[in-house]
Amino acid sequence: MGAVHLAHDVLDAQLVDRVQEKIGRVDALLLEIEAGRPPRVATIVIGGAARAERVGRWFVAIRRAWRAMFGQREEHVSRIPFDKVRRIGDTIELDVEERSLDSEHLERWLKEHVVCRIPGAGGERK
Amino acid sequence: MKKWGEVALGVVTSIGGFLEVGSIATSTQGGAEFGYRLAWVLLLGTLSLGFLMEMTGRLAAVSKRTYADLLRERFGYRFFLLPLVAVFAVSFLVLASEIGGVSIALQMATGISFSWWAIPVALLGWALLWRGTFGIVEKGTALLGLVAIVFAVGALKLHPAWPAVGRGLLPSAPSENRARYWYLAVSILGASISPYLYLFYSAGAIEDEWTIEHLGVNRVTAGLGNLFGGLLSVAALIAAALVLAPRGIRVDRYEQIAMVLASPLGRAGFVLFLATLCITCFGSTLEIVLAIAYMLAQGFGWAWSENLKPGKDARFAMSYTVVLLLAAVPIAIGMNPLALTNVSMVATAASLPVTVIPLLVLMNDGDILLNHTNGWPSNIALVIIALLSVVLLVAALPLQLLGGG
Amino acid sequence: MSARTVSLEDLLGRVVHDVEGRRIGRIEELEAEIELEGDGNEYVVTRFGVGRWGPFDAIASGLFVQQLVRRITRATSYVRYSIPWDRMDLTDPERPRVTCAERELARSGDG
Amino acid sequence: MRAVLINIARVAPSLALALTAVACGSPPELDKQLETLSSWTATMQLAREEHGEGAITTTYATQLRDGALSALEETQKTIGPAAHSKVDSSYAAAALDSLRTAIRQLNAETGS
Repeated sequence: MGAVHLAHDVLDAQLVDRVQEKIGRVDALLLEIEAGRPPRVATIVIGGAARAERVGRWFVAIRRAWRAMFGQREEHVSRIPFDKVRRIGDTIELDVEERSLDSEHLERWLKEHVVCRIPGAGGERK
Repeated sequence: MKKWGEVALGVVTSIGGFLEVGSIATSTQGGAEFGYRLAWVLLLGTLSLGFLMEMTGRLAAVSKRTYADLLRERFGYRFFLLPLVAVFAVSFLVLASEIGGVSIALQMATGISFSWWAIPVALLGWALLWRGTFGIVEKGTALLGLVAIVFAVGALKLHPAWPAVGRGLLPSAPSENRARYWYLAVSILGASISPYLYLFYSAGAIEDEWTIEHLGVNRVTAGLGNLFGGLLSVAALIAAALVLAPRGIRVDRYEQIAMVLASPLGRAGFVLFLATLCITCFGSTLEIVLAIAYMLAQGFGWAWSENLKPGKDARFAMSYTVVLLLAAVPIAIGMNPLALTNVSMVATAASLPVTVIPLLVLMNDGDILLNHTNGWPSNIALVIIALLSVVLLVAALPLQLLGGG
Repeated sequence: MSARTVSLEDLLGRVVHDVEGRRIGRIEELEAEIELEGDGNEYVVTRFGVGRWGPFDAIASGLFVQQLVRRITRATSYVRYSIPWDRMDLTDPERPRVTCAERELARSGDG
Repeated sequence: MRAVLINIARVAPSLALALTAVACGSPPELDKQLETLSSWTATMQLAREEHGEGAITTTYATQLRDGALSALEETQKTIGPAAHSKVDSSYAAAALDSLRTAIRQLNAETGS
């Protein structure tokens, strides 16, 4: 297996779970640096908090104020160890399940509380 | 054989999808105020859109990723926010204008004020998206949209002086009313080159599961389809130039536009004009709101497809639901649809750099396009469009202030 | 020294200096490979791609501008180094340094 | 570079001033108002023709008339101050008059 280009091929790449369901993008990639050892690719982070940090401090501050206004406390962020990566290609496949991810909280909440209460929302394909 | 069916369908799709509230309004305003003189701007807009659609379609067919996917993947989240916010804002305005177009058509037919129609129209559109598939949205609205050919019939029946039309296809500027002229030129370009068109087109290539084998279909669709669509806007301009301009009628309200076809074609022309306005704007409503939801879903990596049940892609389905209902509000509270359309078109023109310039990088990236990267003709065209987009950005606000009235 | 965690985004675009204090470019890419000694599923960074665009460097800090400028200036002033991990000192991730002089570094194609 | 910036700084305020003047400035000039009036007058005449030929519905013709009425009303309010001379005023009065006539004729045609 050749070298993986982290900025080009991994950061912002589409993530899919075991059954190829889309589960967000690589919002941040954490490296572990230790003297005398090569930096280790440690964690994939998915979630709004990670994205906000990439935009800038001002954006983090606005986001915090916004969330405080609406009383949102919990950060729904998923941190996935990099050794869960099964395949790196057009998408990155992770050895996880969509329903176990905290970052998919909104998707589940909308499904349960909104979408499934409207007729015609269920089933696989139309 | 199957492929030629696809080609034909693709061409029909672009024709039906080309004419919508923006091009109908701006073409007839241009024809009423400046005769054939702005025809060259329609030609320029059509050509530019053709190139952009061919490129984003090729990008999707080869890489199996949409343009929005690649905007995020190649340029990072920080940069991605710029096209996201810009496209979201202008597409929302255009979406509201399209809902306005459908509503005003219904008002002309029934006499019931347009503001009453906005919410029902949005709900009907939403129900179609909720229950329908991509094929229904794409092909259904396109086939019905062919009614727009009535503009060509109307223009021919008025017997335009073709040499004069030909001269209009060459750039020229009038000696007076320059600010208004250039303002309309910018609006026409905004109406022809809408980001939602190529974002929708590239997502559609993925929905229809295009592969490298579809590159021929893509080229013909983007080329011929836009050419025919562009001709229909030229026909609208010609009809306005022959019916409204000689009488000194300016288009101050949408209601005045129907006379453009009623004059040469009688009652049939009047009815078909209402049908065209209603159907094409409704089709565009669906396409724009899908384009917005696609861009959000692809940018953030959510599950998305118009072919999935909403329960399978809840965030995607809720995005188009919320956006569609919100976009009905300005019309429902009685905002003037024509004024809204004009502002949206200028805003669209100003937003172009953030979606056009990144293509310069993507279309030359061999990692993405393998050996289907841009050749020099496409690159020259793209550089010209990029420069044009920057000019539009700079000129939009001053022209809105000077020529908008 | 214990391990520290750094976000990839924080490293990208950082200006790199050489041992003599000369600015040699900005970090634009990190190459990772599966670590051979581990249990087989551990990726480690093996090389750093550092690029410089001459006069355009100052404005080319964003990823987008980097790519655009790289295309335009490829023929003229673009220089790229591929630096092995053990020559890159990340003690202070905000001020990465290479542990040798610029002239000792191998230039690479623009990958 | 600095010289350019200074020049921009010099020009910017006057440019901004000019733009605001145009944007929110004084009531629209007389020429423009006369144009609007004649545009609506012609609209009424064309609508009458088309209605006579059965090309357009009465419902629609009524909407066009309402458009003309609101344009008339708006112009009546603002055209006075825009007319600076006696000649101007007589032009304005004539234009308003012909629009009123055209509206009346359309009303007669549609029977409302």
